[in-house]
Amino acid sequence: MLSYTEKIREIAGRLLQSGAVEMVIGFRAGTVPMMNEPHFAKTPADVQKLVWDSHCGINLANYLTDRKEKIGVLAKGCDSRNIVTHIIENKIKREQLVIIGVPCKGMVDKRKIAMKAETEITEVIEAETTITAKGHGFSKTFEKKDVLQHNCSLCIHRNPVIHDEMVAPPVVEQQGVDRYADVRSIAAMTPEQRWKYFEDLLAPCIRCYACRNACPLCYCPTCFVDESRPQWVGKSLDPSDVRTFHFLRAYHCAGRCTDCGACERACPVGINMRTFTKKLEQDCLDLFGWEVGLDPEVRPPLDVYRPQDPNDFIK
Amino acid sequence: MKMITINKSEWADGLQKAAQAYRLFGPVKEKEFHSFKRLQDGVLPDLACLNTRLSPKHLIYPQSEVMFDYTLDESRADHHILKEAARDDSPQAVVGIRPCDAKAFVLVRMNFDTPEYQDPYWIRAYEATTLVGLGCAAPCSSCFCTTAGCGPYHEEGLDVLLADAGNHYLAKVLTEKGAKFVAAAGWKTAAEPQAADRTIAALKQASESKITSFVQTDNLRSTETTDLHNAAFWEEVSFSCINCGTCTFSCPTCWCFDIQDENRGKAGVRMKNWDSCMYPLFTLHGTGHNPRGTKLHRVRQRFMHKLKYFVDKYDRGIHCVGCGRCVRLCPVNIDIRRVCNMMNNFAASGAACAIE
Amino acid sequence: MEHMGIEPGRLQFSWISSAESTKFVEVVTQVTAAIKALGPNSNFAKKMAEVA
Amino acid sequence: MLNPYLPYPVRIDDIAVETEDKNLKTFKFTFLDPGDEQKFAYKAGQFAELSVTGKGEIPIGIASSPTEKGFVMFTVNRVGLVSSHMHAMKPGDVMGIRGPMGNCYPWERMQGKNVVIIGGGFAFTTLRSSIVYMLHPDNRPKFKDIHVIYGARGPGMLLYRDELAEWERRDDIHMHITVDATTDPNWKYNVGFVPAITEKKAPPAGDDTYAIICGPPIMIKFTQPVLDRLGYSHDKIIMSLENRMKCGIGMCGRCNIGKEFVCKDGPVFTLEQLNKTPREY
Repeated sequence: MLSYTEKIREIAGRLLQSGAVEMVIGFRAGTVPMMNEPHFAKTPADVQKLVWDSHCGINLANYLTDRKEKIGVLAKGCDSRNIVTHIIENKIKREQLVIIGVPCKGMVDKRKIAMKAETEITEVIEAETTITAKGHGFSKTFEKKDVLQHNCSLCIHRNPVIHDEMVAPPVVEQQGVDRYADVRSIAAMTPEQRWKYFEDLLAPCIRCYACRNACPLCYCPTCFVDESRPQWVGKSLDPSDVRTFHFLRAYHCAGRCTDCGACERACPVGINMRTFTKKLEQDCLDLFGWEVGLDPEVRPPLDVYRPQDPNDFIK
Repeated sequence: MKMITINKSEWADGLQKAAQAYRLFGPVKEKEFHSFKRLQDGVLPDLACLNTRLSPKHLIYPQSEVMFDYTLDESRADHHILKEAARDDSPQAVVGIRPCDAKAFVLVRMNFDTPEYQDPYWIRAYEATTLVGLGCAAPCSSCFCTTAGCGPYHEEGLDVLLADAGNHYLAKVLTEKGAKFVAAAGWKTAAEPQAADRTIAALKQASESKITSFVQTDNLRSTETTDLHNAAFWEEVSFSCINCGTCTFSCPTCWCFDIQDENRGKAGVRMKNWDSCMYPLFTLHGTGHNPRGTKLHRVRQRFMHKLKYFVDKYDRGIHCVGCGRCVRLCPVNIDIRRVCNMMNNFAASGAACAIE
Repeated sequence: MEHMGIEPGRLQFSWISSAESTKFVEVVTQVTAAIKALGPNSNFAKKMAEVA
Repeated sequence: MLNPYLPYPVRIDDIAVETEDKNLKTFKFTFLDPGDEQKFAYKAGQFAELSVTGKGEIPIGIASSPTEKGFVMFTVNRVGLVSSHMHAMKPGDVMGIRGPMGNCYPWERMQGKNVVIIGGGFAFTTLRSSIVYMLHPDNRPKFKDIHVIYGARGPGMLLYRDELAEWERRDDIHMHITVDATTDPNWKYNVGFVPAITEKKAPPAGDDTYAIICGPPIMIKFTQPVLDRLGYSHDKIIMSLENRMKCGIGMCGRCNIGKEFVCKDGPVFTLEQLNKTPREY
């Protein structure tokens, strides 16, 4: 994936110069290890700042919502599926976009690496399949596949599903991935155990809403937690309010979530909130045979009525 | 100023004694991260931690705090009248707080303790708190305290400064509160002041030399507020922001809050909750007009407040202690060090333009 | 909801036309009986005193 | 330590509907503890937080004048959660008032000067307070000519109509009431927007003349160039701002314009001051 950078700059430069787009949205090198910053390029100097490596985890579809200009945007598999969802939901027009597809091998989970390091990581060096983390008097090399973001390790859509340009030939998709092991392990619990499990999961939440705001799907002008008339959810850290926020947010993403992992990646206190969305994703697959964001012509199952929709839950 | 030697063998015992007079708090590891928690039943603060993920500001300024309670039951004589809620202002001590986080309270105090008004909640909690700080021997790569008006052995705001000198701690007792705490812990071996000072100075120097990141702030004061406000770079700075509250909630110096009533049946409370200038709702008028309606406005407000308005209002430096939390936690890597230097350089380039 | 630890049966769905008043009464009676049998759900009740 | 967040309990004495759209009501309050009235000593131009128990607080300009004793008065526009709830309340209900807050109009500086009051819509509340204050027999000699330019969308949208009529009849105050448009054949005052009427009726600028402007942003935007053309200097143009507020005492952090808090350092600023701060209001 490291070789992508040159190609990305080449494509971005060309698109800007030809006037095909007014800006190209990608990443520039971050100021701390294992972080890159979303960045827009409008000039040749900006283009030279664009980079690509295993730390481009933020979902760039988030930056397209309601924009009016013509935009070139880098898109991994998950980003491209969110772009499809954006197009279906009229948050951007297909004609406005030049989608620069980036075949993805998975993004690295900085929390996983940090936990395996003995001290603060001050530098990370990436090779094709490995990643080396260095700190004060410390250096350790990991196989990338062992330190991927959890969602990336389960991903079966690494190649962009929609694109106008590609920075490299498609990568081989993962086969035979067990995507719902976590959902099954929760299903095996009693209701009390589950309640406790989610209580522990959400205990550190500070309601900063990084998960919500990192999510390309969360674009409502006023989120239900911010409504004051009526006020649906209390504003304190009361556990029932925190939980109400998290599971309602998950419901709002049902049939729309691409499991891009932006929510977990953004969380400052390390909550794995995909534990909520994963269940809904599995239900959509089981009940409707639905996988989100593969086709801009098909609306999601909770958005349409079909006579064959399952209705066993209705008494 | 007294200097005390605390042999590490006396440490646990002393804290146990202090726990009889104080509610003790300190850094404790939970799952992956450290946070400041109540030290129950002889649990020791984990002083090896590189600083906690979130700041300890909640110990004085909880994220959610009940101010008043009331009844809406009209059969009661005092219906609809607010009454002060019960609270615990018994002495508490924060053991192992870093100098940056302690200095942050000094800055926040300027907001809550003013000549005209005093916030009784913050002030009572602050007055009940003794800050027993640990000099920071291993600053992180994102720490920039030395150029943010602070430092790894900075004393301002602390009641006791501890320095780890191998088999013992040197405790520099800085205030009356600190003296009381040391007495309650029963630590009384006086250290030879000059030798102790030399040891601390050496540790301080060693630590400061490990700090590799800096901000420049010298031009901020002299720059015109409106020029800085209108600078072109804000679009580029704010582009990646997702408008979450991570930076402000993790920041030890951010103090903004909201006031909310919450009812349950006929009873209810009025409370203060942390709020964030990153949220659109923060400044939204009832009419729908929002003076800071875009993320550019809001990102600019955060940095301008910390690095310009505060500088102008109090003339006490920037409203930042260089703890680096926002740098480490921002989901999209917006870096205050970079922005601070841009603002400072803008000042310099602005001056250059004026000469031309 | 069950995934998160709400007991099975606490959330029920029925399809009732605005003309089916008898069915509405039946369903409401049945659901309230079923929920009462489960007892109060304390999980989602706010514990106000704990706010501090 | 005094708790600045604790409101004085008050009882609603009287509620009057002000405008034909019924969105503005004037509330007259009396303090449950008469001692609180002394503590709530205020000046014209200040505001207070009205506290509805169980709903929250809203910052509202004080419409009564310090010269009026035994009650305080506020005119509230129905916009949000708290104000809507207030509109459903009845005389006798108990709520709270916290304040007074903010600075006031610069009465010291305006002594011996001409005062031009320019107001629009429902922002006339603290201007009513100011006019009543200045017209009080103890205070009237302290000021030279007083002009009032006040406009609303239509005759039914003017606040305090009885008092306006009474002031029209006096000869120690020059009233220039206007409406944007009207079909009322009996309307005997001006028709036109406030900036246009200001251009025609405002007295000439000079060292002895201060203008106080308070109104919707659009009115301010177009009135300011008029005052510039008339030669008013920016240190003689006084404006009262509004921003979302919670604490009212300069602590909660949201209402700032630059380093100034609208709630504590304002809401009254001269245009000269505002020119030096970011326009975030």
